[in-house]
Amino acid sequence: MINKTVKNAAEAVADIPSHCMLMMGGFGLSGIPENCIQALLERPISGLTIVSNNAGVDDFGIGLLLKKRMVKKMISSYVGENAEFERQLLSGELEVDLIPQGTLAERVRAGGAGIPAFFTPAGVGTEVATGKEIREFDGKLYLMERWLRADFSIVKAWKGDTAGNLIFKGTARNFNPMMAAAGKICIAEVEELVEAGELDPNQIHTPGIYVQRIFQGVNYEKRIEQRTVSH
Amino acid sequence: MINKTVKNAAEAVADIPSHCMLMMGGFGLSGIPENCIQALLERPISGLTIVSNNAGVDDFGIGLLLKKRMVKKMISSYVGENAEFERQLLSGELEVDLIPQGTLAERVRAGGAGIPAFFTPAGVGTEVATGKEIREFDGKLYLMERWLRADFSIVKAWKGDTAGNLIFKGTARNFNPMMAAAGKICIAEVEELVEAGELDPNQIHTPGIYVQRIFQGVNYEKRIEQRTVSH
Amino acid sequence: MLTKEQIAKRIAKEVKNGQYINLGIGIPTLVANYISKNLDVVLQSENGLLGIGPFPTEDKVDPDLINAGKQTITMVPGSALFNSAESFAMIRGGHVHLTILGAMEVSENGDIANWKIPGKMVKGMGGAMDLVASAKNIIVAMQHCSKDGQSKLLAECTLPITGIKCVKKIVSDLAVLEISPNGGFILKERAPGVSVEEIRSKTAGKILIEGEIPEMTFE
Amino acid sequence: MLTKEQIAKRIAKEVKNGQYINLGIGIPTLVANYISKNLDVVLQSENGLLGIGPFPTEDKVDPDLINAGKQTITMVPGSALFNSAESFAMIRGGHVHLTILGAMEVSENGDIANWKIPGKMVKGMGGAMDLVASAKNIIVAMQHCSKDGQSKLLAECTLPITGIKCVKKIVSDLAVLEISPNGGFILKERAPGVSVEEIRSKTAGKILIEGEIPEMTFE
Repeated sequence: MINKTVKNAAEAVADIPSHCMLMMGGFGLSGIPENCIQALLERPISGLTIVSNNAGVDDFGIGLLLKKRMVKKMISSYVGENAEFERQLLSGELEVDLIPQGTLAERVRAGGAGIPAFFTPAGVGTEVATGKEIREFDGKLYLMERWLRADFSIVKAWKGDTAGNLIFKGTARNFNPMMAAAGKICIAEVEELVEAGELDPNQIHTPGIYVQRIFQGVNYEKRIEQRTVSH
Repeated sequence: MINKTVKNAAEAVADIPSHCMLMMGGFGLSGIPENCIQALLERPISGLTIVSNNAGVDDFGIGLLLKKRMVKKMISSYVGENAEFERQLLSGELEVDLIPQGTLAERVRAGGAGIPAFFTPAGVGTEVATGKEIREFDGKLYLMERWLRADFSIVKAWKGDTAGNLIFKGTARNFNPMMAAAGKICIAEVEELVEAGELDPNQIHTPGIYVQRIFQGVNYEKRIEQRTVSH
Repeated sequence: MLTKEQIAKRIAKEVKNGQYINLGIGIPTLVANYISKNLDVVLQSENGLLGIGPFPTEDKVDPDLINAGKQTITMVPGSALFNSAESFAMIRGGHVHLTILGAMEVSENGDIANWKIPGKMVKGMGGAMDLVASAKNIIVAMQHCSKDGQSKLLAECTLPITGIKCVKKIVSDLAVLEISPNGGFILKERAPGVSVEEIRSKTAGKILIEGEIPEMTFE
Repeated sequence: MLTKEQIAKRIAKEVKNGQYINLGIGIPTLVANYISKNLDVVLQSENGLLGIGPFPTEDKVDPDLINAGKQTITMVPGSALFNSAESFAMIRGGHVHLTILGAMEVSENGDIANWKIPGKMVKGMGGAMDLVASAKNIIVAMQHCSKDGQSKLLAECTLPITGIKCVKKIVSDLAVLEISPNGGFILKERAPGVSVEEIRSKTAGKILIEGEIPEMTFE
């Protein structure tokens, strides 16, 4: 089986250039590629366009890339919880393209699946529809939306094998599987990397064909945004 | 958790009427709903439109429904291996709509996912494109294809729980998950039915929201079309 | 006038056995606390979970298990996990029976505005546009008037729209109202102690009042 | 003239390390037997498997594990299973590097016909139209001529098309040919003992012959 292993995050992101399009898995701070974000901070690059459902918080996740002014544009569905983001946006340093969450998920899925366009009802009658083709099917109105693809996608999984097969945990799965497929080069960081053959083929969420580089991450903080407990 | 259990195949298919649209999971004879096919044979219905990748063989699978003249139309990608099918088709008793396999899978997926139409390159320049919208995206030509949805879908899984969650085995998964989601009523027969909570939530292939009825099947034959062995 | 908890409690009465339900952030989240224990329903979290359980005890907190509001949660027996595309396939495909969400404005034809205030920082629509465009039954939990006393039930929304002709029912601090298929807010119930006149005066859009309007009851 | 096994053996030389490959039914399936053991490649079965292993021994036969030709198969360490929509997402999305399939006719601009003969029973295109419309690199395994001696390498296909301008290379029993981007079959190699003249005479479409044409070699 093809071996996709690289040594670490630094090696995995070593060739990501300035001004490229980058997808990053995660919902809030759950399931984000912490190791690769740290490694990107060490690279002398800027002008990135990042596709990610959220934009992290001020001092964690994508917020760290924003603080270093590495990001030119965010393509997201929800970008609250980030003061630096707001400052850069209001000052015009940062562009943002806001997309309904389900449309974002489906556009990324379409990118990986070779579907250049599809129709969705989300956003009909709203400013999201501006400039888009509107079409009626079976008496209901839909917008045409285009696929999203990226030069690189960076995902975080729970377990992975050397062939690039991935298994996610809990709601940390979120956008990761679609982004894995929509990146020309997909980098996967995993909490536990095993030999090909150790994962049950029936339980794999992302088949290795979508993953070009994989490594076992270290020191996961897994920060919680809203620790809510019952007593 | 909502309990979707019904007693058996007879109860599950008791209200399937004549002239309805029916989806059936399976690829070849692998992963087909054997129990429900048997139960349908006992029902006094006809004029069915069946969406299934294949049409079974003469004396097994959907071939049995064909033999009883219960089927008006097949929507499939490949219908070889069936002499009775051929006879009915040539005599005009049976209609067939042949669809590229990937387009079929995606149209069914779109049906379940509320995507009324999408673009695919499969079939451009062929008779499959007849009457369809052709459109260029990024320099390549694509056909617009519509979703497929059904009144009932019948799927076969390996394990299931009373909440309707399903896990498939091997390549018997095939079209089953998409069809589960694309049927207004989805009937799932499973080899092993367990209580809600006994399946790992992280390993479920079809979430229970798509399944309206579930039962544990009996006496699976699992016939093999091409037994091929190495020595 | 109803408290937020009472709005949630009244909405909980709308829930039917066997439903799959998506609850928005804010008052809608509170609805979960008041759904009858006699009903089997499943709560969907759009970030990839069917079967939201209660918040975890301190020792069960798992950063890999959060809801759409990024709060730590638990699962219930029979839960299923999935990715974001599958989650919105469920929503868009009409598999979720009931969506309960907050609103800044609702119009008399069922338009809803709840994602953007011009001039203020735009945080994004998250999953709201997908939900309102796709759900079979949308119930809105909201305050009848803004803090400065302006009605939020209007002839037309003034804020940017989240979705058109989608709201079926509104539970405000003053009343329960349904959207008429022909346009207009049909007054169905009054909050305890609130008069029809007060509701009428605080509803800027067309209000339809027929016969005696009963007071809400809470079991 | 090459046997079917030799055609498969010659095609196996086209396989590169690290490729994901879809093999059609017939001669293409035989290619798996000749891929160098030094190469790490993964075979895709479009009914939902990456990592096709050898046929099972009698005691390992599993009706829930078949290939696209409905033959019983095995998996290899690192295999992954998935549904049919995901399988064709891989194909359509360009993730499969190489597709090898049979053909009834190929035209000089790379059109392929391999699914339907008018007047004969139509069995369906299966996954062939998706594969030819999406694959980055398509190699065709075929006989150069029909049983009654008609060339199957034509100016234009006469049979119903499976896909347009998609074939990159042909390995027939007589020759290896590439499709020129400007149209035409570029003769690259001759089967052992077959003359350029014979190939030219049996190729109905435009054939491009430049310089000395080497005989095929098999390691």
